[in-house]
Amino acid sequence: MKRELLLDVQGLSLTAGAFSLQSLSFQVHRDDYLVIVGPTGSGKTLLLEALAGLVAVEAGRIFYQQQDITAAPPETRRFGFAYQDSLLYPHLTVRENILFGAAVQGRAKAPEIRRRLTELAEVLAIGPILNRHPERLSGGERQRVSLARALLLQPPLLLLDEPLSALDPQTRAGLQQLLRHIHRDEGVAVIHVTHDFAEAMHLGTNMLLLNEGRLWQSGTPQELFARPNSEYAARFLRVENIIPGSIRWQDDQRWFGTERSTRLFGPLPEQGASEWQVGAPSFLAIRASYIRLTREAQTESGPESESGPGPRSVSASVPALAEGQAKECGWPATVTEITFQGSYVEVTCHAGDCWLVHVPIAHWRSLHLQQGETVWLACQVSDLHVVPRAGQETSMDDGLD
Amino acid sequence: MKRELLLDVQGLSLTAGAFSLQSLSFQVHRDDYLVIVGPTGSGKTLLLEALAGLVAVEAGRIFYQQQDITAAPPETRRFGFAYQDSLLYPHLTVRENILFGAAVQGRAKAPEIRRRLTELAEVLAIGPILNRHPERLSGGERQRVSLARALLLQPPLLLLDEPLSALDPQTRAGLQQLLRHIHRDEGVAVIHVTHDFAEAMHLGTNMLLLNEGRLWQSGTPQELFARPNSEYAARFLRVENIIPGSIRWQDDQRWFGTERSTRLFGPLPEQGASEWQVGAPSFLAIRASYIRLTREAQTESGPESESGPGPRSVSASVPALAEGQAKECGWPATVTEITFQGSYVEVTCHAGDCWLVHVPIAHWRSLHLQQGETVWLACQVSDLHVVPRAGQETSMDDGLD
Amino acid sequence: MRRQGEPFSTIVTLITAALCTLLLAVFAGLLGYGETESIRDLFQEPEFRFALRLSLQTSVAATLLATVVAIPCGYFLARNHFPGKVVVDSLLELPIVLPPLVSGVALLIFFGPLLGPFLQEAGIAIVFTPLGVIVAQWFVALPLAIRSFRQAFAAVDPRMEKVARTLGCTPFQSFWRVVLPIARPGILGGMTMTWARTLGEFGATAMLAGVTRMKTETLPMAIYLSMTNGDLSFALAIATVLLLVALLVLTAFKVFMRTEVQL
Amino acid sequence: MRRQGEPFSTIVTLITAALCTLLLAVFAGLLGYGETESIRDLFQEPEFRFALRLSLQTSVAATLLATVVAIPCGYFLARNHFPGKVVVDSLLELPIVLPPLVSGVALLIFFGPLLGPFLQEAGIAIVFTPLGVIVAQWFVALPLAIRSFRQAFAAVDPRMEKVARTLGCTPFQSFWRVVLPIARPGILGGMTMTWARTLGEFGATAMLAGVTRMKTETLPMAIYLSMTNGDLSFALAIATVLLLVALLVLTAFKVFMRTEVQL
Amino acid sequence: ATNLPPQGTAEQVKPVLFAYVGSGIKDPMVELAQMYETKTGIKVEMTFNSSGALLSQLETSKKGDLLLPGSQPYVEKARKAGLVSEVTGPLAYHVPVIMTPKGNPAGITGIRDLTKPHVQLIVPDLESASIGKQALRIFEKAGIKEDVLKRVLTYVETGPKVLTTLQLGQGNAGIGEYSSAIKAKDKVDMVEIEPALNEIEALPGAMVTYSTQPAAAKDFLDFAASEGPKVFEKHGYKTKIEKP
Ligand SMILES: Nc1ncnc2c1ncn2[C@@H]1O[C@H](COP(=O)(O)OP(=O)(O)OP(=O)(O)O)[C@@H](O)[C@H]1O
Ligand SMILES: Nc1ncnc2c1ncn2[C@@H]1O[C@H](COP(=O)(O)OP(=O)(O)OP(=O)(O)O)[C@@H](O)[C@H]1O
Ligand code: MOO
Ligand SMILES: [Mg+2]
Ligand SMILES: [Mg+2]
Repeated sequence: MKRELLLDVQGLSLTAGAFSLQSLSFQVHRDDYLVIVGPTGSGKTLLLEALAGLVAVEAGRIFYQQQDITAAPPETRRFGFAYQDSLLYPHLTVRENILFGAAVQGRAKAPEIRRRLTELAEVLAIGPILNRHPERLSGGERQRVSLARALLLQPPLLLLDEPLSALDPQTRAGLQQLLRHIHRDEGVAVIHVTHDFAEAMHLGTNMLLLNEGRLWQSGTPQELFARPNSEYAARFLRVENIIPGSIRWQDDQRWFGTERSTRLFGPLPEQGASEWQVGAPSFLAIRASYIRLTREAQTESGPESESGPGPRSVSASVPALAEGQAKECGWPATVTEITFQGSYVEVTCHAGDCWLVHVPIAHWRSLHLQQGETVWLACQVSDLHVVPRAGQETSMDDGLD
Repeated sequence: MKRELLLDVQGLSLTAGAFSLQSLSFQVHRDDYLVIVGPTGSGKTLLLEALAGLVAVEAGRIFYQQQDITAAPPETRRFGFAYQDSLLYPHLTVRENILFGAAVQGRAKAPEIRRRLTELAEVLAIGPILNRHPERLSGGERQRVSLARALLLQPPLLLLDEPLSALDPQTRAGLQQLLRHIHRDEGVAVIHVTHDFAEAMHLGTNMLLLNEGRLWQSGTPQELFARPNSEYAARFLRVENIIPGSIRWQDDQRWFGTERSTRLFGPLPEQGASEWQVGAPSFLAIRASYIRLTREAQTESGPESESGPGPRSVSASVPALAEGQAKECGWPATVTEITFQGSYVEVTCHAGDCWLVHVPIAHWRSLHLQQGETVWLACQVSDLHVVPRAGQETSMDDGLD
Repeated sequence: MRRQGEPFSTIVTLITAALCTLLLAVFAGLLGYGETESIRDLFQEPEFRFALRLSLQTSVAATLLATVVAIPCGYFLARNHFPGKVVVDSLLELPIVLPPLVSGVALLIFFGPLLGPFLQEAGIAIVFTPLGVIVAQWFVALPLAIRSFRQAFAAVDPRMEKVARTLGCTPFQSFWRVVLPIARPGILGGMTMTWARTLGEFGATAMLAGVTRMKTETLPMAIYLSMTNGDLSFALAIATVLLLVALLVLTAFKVFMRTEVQL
Repeated sequence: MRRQGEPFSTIVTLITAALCTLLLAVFAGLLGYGETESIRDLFQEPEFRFALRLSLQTSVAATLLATVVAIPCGYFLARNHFPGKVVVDSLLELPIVLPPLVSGVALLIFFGPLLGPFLQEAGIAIVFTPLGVIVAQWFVALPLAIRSFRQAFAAVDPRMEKVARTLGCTPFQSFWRVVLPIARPGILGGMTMTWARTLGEFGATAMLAGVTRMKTETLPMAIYLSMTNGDLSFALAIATVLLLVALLVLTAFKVFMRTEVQL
Repeated sequence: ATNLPPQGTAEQVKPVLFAYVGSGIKDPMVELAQMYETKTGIKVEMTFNSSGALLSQLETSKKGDLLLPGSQPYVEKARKAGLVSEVTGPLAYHVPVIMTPKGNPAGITGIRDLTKPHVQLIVPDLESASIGKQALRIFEKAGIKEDVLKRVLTYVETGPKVLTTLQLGQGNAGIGEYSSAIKAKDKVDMVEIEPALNEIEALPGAMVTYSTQPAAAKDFLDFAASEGPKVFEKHGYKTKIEKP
């Protein structure tokens, strides 16, 4: 089955006050759940509003099912739309709120609309509150009503601006499940702005990272989290280990040499290799959960800790291709801090650089680790991910650490 | 060093509209970082406002350093206070906002105040924006200014109402670090309302769970997450596995027998054993990250899967005390779903009941698991946690799942 | 938050109470001077009854017309920013400055020599007719309506409209079905003020519509004529009726329409 | 969001433009009838200059006094809910209903027979004095100020005050340092309306303060007296000055105070 | 007076006359108009206002048939401006009198008493209101202008307001019109001004030059001239004056 292209955004630009969205291009297919992340003020809301036709586009085109809708007024687009604060109409009951779109068309009493309402009320579990007024509803109820309102006329595309961010985790989890259901079972394409990366991961099939009105990176959520394309993206996406260093050349392969501890990691996977000139200052970016912590080296190559001052001292394991398994590289480190985090333990290790490792509780039990002990860290060579170091170019915004 | 008791709340009750806080009691010591969680509308904001003296208390007492401040007006309490939406004064510059409290006392120009401002500006990295007006600040900047304003007069106690919830994760992480610094290094006791459990875990030394105006549970965050005291708490705190069953008696010990699969888990740790009558309907509550998933049984007792229909068929391993290690119990299960979640893989397993297990990425690599495969689940006996089943009593609120 | 005996909140309450007392005393003085027993007789007089009916009819009509104009104007001013807005703003406030008598003259000039011939052709008579009463009241009360409505519209989150647009509303529909109902309390509050102003209007009305018995004579004019003829207590009796009618209608309207006010 | 040629937004703009045009036409008609060349001469006349000065002085004084009273009242009404509020609300709106002439009578009764003896003992003369001008203007314009301020205060998030309290403010300080500055644009806007009303006030003023030349004669009275004398074009010349002064002052005030209005 | 049949013949449209009438003479004029309507079936619509306002209305609207302001000077003014032609009358006279609160607490007996130091005088504006203008001439004639003006408590904008003000307890003397003093005789006392010093104005009627039905207007004026004095007298106006 060929994937149906629903929305095709080409070079969309617009200005609002001092801010501007700059030449954004991306596509949304019918089976996509597109998650948009980005720092405060990066233009996420503005982008959604532009897609819905609520702000005028200055340059670029938006195609919907091959039709140019760049200048179409919002009421002709019929995309579902929901803001973070649900914005229910205080003068209408919950039922009237949901039926609003149908009422505008004079179809509020049509049998198919009634059926749809009953169906939505069931799925969203809002049957009992249909006759109440919005003011006294809980946050979760409000959001569900807001979703029902947006979904009533079966929009093929749902635009959601941080719809779950004001809710407690339990309510949020329930609504996430619901959104997933709407996406999968009702066949609605969704574009969803969120600040919650777990949510992005959980729901998204695709993801955009916006920053300062520009599309910074796009791909699957997994790609973005595992392989941010820049220091900014790595920091924004909370990659815990961002180790400065540069690209080295050894044994006819590219390696990453750390700056502080002069340790080599690699050989680097071929991804993006062409961009990487030997000597280019860069960062090794790897998530804390991608690093395995054990009491002793488990790979074939033993722990050869030579953190001497020599300029090219190779300390990372250079394993021959292991039996069937992906190549790993490992290195020793000293535990400096242990923080219990509920579902995992955050272990801070020092090995010239500072490494954060997340050890799941269930595994932690068997480690019996103490501060000051030496452990063996390991990660898969294919997880080694290098991003360019851009000097002062990319600002770190609000990052305080 | 004896811990200094700062705040002693005894049976605090108050009514606002149709809602009421009912007889809350808890203590805050000088080195505490108290996190308050609870569903929307559970009275968290109201509680903070009551502590600050912003709403009148109807019954109960609040003692601050042994003094009864129940009826003291807020301006005499001098607790720092910050709302989620920072509420900076639009008519003042950032500097004037921060100096507001000092200006009220006519001390805005005092040398010690100037010093304090410089210091705060440095710590909070707001030096460059001191002369700007609030309206154009980013969310992170606004929050930092709001904190600076609350901190200027060195309050011994800081009350924060969801101060970080509107921020993107990067900004949030920066501010979390900052709050931790203020708490640890400036010796400020903090009461912090949040919806973010990771934040609660990261920052809190103590935690309260509020629901419907009542104190549902208190303890360290770790305690609450690992050992919620009720089905409601377990669901609210997102314990992934809440398996229905009842208490059984076997070999002179208490066990938990599941309802659907008639499997036995135990022997149960002695915690709260007195409450547990044999036969009492209850839940086994265990977090997904507390369960270890392996390809084969790793405990002594092999996988003895007897999920037959017999009423008392014992399938859980009944291990003799293992060598030095805590007792474990394990059971086989079939993998039905695998979801990649960024820093871990969520594996849904079926073994009569449905079990969710979180496997960290770094460990996942070596498993090469496929849907339909049979795996071995194991958890420590000390992690087995049983909560009562309350019938219809505790409502599930917004829970949709 | 408010504690008993907090000096500031006490003072604020006291000032409000004092003002209410002052108003009550002033109105009471009025009642005291009027021959209250004559109020019953008043209702026997056809001239008074006519004036009362005309006052109510024209003030309601003028209020509705002012509302119809002030709603788009208020909405425009609440949502648009443009160079020179401050001048437009002041211009729309000017009719408040003019003594009603002068407003009346201006209207008389406008609807007489200036527009009169055209109106006559169209068969519309404004000068010295009940229609003129409505026009004069409308003109004088309009600025109050515009300012009130503008404040009410400005308080409606524009995103409420945006959501309506995505639900299939044209700009007009989103205004009609969303903005207007949400701004309702403010609109109704503004309308009460507008109505109060039209009900008491005298100077402009007398000038444009004349004070013709049983034709264009409203209650304020009846009061004026009685006063001019030395019949002060009769004038005050009418004024008392005017006050009571206004108090009744205002309160009933607010209760009935459930404006922001709590009972 | 606004697209060129969207019918609704076009209509709204057109209605506003039409109203502005109407007002301009009405005022222009006024100017056309006044002897514009005589305006220059007007300023030579000491009596006119006195009236202009007195008008400005009293209207400013009355506006300030109205502001002082309306601020606590508006705040009280914005923040408190109590049984019977709807009646208090209507009571405070009543002075709008009364024709100014009647308000004047009521004030004269109140400050004359009722309160006169006490005031005299205290050495305060209100009846037939410039002070009476201020009192009358104050009374008539007060309800407008209260309603405006109340709307402005209601729009200030009460949590702004709560934060101020935790920063060491007493209730009064939090009002003075936080609520008032934040409500400033609404307060200033309400003050312009109040001032406009006091500037144009005539009926109540004439009753309470009399129309003694060079003593209690304000511009509206000068206009009225000229008109009484049958001297319409002279009256209109004064009215023109009144209009221009008002337009100038209103606009300048708004620009200077940077109220919500954009230039 | 024309002898129009009491009931209009066939469906003949009755003319309706429009008159500007000084608000001070409302009552007699209403009666007069009713008499005329009974007699001829012609309705006379009247608008009441202060005389100056009436002139302004007439001048700007350029409509109507009749002008019956409070006193002679307004008619003069209107004639000069070409607003009225035909003038008839007087229907009655506008006679200034001294009004005092009941019991005459200041003990006023004549115009010269107004200079006494304890007098608090209420007068209509001396330049605008017609009674005020008359009063000024009286003071000048009596040679007490300076002294009397020192006793003025306040000026008011129209004649009738003097009465209102006195009734509200302000002042102990005022200059008002004879008929209003008569009408309010249970509220104020009246002291007549010495005929030798008094300044009396006639109350005329006039026809508006813009009138579209001059014949009917003229007819009413004639009727008013003949019947008016009787009606006015009934309402307390002086219709005959003793020449000094
Ligand atoms: N109508 C407007 N006029 C002026 N500036 C605007 C307007 N709309 C948006 N902006 C500015 O555009 C920028 C982007 O705003 P937007 O609301 O899209 O950010 P966002 O990514 O949604 O942020 P958040 O995560 O805080 O919701 C902000 O700096 C905002 O101030
Ligand atoms: N002044 C008031 N009058 C009436 N009801 C009130 C008042 N203040 C709070 N409430 C009610 O009290 C309940 C608790 O409110 P509160 O704001 O403390 O909840 P919360 O736990 O902070 O919720 P959230 O997570 O949404 O911030 C709510 O149902 C709210 O509607
Ligand atoms: O008719 Mo007048 O001008 O009131 O004396
Ligand atoms: Mg946004
Ligand atoms: Mg809250």
